[in-house]
Amino acid sequence: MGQVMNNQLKAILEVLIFLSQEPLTLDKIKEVLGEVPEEELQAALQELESAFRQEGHGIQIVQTGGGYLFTTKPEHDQWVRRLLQIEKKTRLSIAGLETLSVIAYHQPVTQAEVSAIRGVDSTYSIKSLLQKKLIKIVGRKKAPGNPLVYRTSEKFLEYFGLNSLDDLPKEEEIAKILEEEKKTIS
Amino acid sequence: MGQVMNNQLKAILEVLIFLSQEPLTLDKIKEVLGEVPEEELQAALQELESAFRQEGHGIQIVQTGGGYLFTTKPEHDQWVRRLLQIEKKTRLSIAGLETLSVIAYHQPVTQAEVSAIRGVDSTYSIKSLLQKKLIKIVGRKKAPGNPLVYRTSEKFLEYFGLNSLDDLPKEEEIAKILEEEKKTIS
Amino acid sequence: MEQENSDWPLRAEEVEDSQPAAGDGYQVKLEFFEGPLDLLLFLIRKKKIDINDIPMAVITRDYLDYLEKKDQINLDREAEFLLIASLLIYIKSQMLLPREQEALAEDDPRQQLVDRLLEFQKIKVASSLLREKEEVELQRWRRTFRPPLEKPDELELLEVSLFDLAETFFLIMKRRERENLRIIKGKDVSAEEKLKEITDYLEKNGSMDFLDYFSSQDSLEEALVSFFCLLELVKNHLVVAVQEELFQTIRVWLRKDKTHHQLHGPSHE
Repeated sequence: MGQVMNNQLKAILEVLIFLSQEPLTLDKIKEVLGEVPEEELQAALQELESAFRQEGHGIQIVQTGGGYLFTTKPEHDQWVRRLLQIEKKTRLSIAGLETLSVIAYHQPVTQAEVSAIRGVDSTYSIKSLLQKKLIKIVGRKKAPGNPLVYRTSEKFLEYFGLNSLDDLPKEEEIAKILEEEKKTIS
Repeated sequence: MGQVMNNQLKAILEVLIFLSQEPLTLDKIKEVLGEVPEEELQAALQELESAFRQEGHGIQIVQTGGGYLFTTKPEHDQWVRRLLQIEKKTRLSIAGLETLSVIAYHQPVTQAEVSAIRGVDSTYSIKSLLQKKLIKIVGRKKAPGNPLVYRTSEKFLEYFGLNSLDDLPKEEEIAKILEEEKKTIS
Repeated sequence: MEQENSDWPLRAEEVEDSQPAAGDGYQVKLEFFEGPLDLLLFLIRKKKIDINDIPMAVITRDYLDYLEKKDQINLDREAEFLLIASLLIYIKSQMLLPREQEALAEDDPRQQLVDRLLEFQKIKVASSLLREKEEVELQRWRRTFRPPLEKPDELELLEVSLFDLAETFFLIMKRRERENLRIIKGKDVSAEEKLKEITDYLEKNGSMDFLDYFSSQDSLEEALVSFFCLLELVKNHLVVAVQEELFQTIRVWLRKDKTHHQLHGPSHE
């Protein structure tokens, strides 16, 4: 077994483990690679494992659930959580997107109205959009219960690169684009 | 800057890039890490990049779409497809690619302008590129009918492995190819 | 592995090679051209013509020959080919006009066509370069999941665009409409109605900006019908259509010598 071969094998194993959502089993590896001497394979896996165990690496290969898997090392946990927190702030869930779109096109609007249009209770989504500062409370509606009234914020315009709410795509424009799709499908 | 510190920083950067689903921007890195001297950060990123570029690694860090991302190396494509049991990924259609080129080089641009340059109605291509998120609506043109204005997206950069629009093939490169074409024809 | 065919210079040339030409004509299919400019560039290259000095008579004839070879014209797809055909004829006729001032050499009626072809040629090259990059990138794989360390509710977050926002809203509204069982009827467009609409408009306003009108149509079908109504009106000498500046817009005037009656009953010889 030459060094080149060994490097090649390690590289491929790294790729396979990297892309595998489940722990990658030896059986699966053999299925993908075909004929590789067992000994060689084991040696390559071991080298790969120990390489990532070195300092200077934040990720490692672990054997778990009958296979190999890349995970982060526990000592970096705080950084992981900070990253996820930041990503969470700038992203929306599908429910969030739906709620935001209803508020954008129907503002000023109350929680009950949003829920009625979506056909789903939207209390949680509204709360989350408020936290992201994409919407704001602008007062109360003169109606039974005096519900809060919501509008999109300045940050909303910024987020979507709009100068003003007049720039929101119009129904006809979107309809035209969607219409086009229907034609090509049918 | 000690070796320990540097190893520590590299390890954390590896974790962050590894976990990020989108290319991780410098801004986000700084947001997570807080105070780190710019120079030190750049050095660590560079070391990390070149470490994975070595033979024996199947994954690498690429700068694409304005950030850092782990991907597999192209030469292992066949093994990945064996693992995931996927045929070749679909490429853009010629019309889509042409439309995308026009938008990339002429942005910000309207549908009518794209169609004029191509000499072909480009409504359908634009719709399809929007749905693939390779382009985005960025507002409206102050012109009769206030048409929507399009730009290429972050995902466009990622799709072609470009870090920014500056990485698009340059005018001179194109001129050179045309010059060579001319020679082979005549 | 497979032999990668580049899209440049022109796919059509490959087709031509693979199909033995019948007679002197080149058997290329329109489907192989992305559009009229693609075809035009193909013809120019084929004849080894200098793009900066296009012999309009030759290239116009080639182009028209080419379109005529087709058994039938698919209007949905080929309106654009006809549009460029009319442009070629227009430029050719401009060049036949006696020049009042010989000195104005830069007033070449071909100039804008040339500029447009040069720009399009650049786009074609850029496309082929992007294609190469695409090839490489498609062989790079990234993870579409996170390693198992976070709470499940942090998944399925997305980065959204303005289009997503608008599309989402109108899809919600559509869903609502369906729930309310409202029926929306599509519009059928007849050529007669369009013809009347155009001529009525012309009678009232004198002239019209055709591209504006064209793009204000509700559907592609309606727009195409209006385009062919215009061609019909021009053919029957009922209106004059002029492009004041190439690639800008087409302005349409009513011919003053035509009566109302003629307008509303275009002949079908």
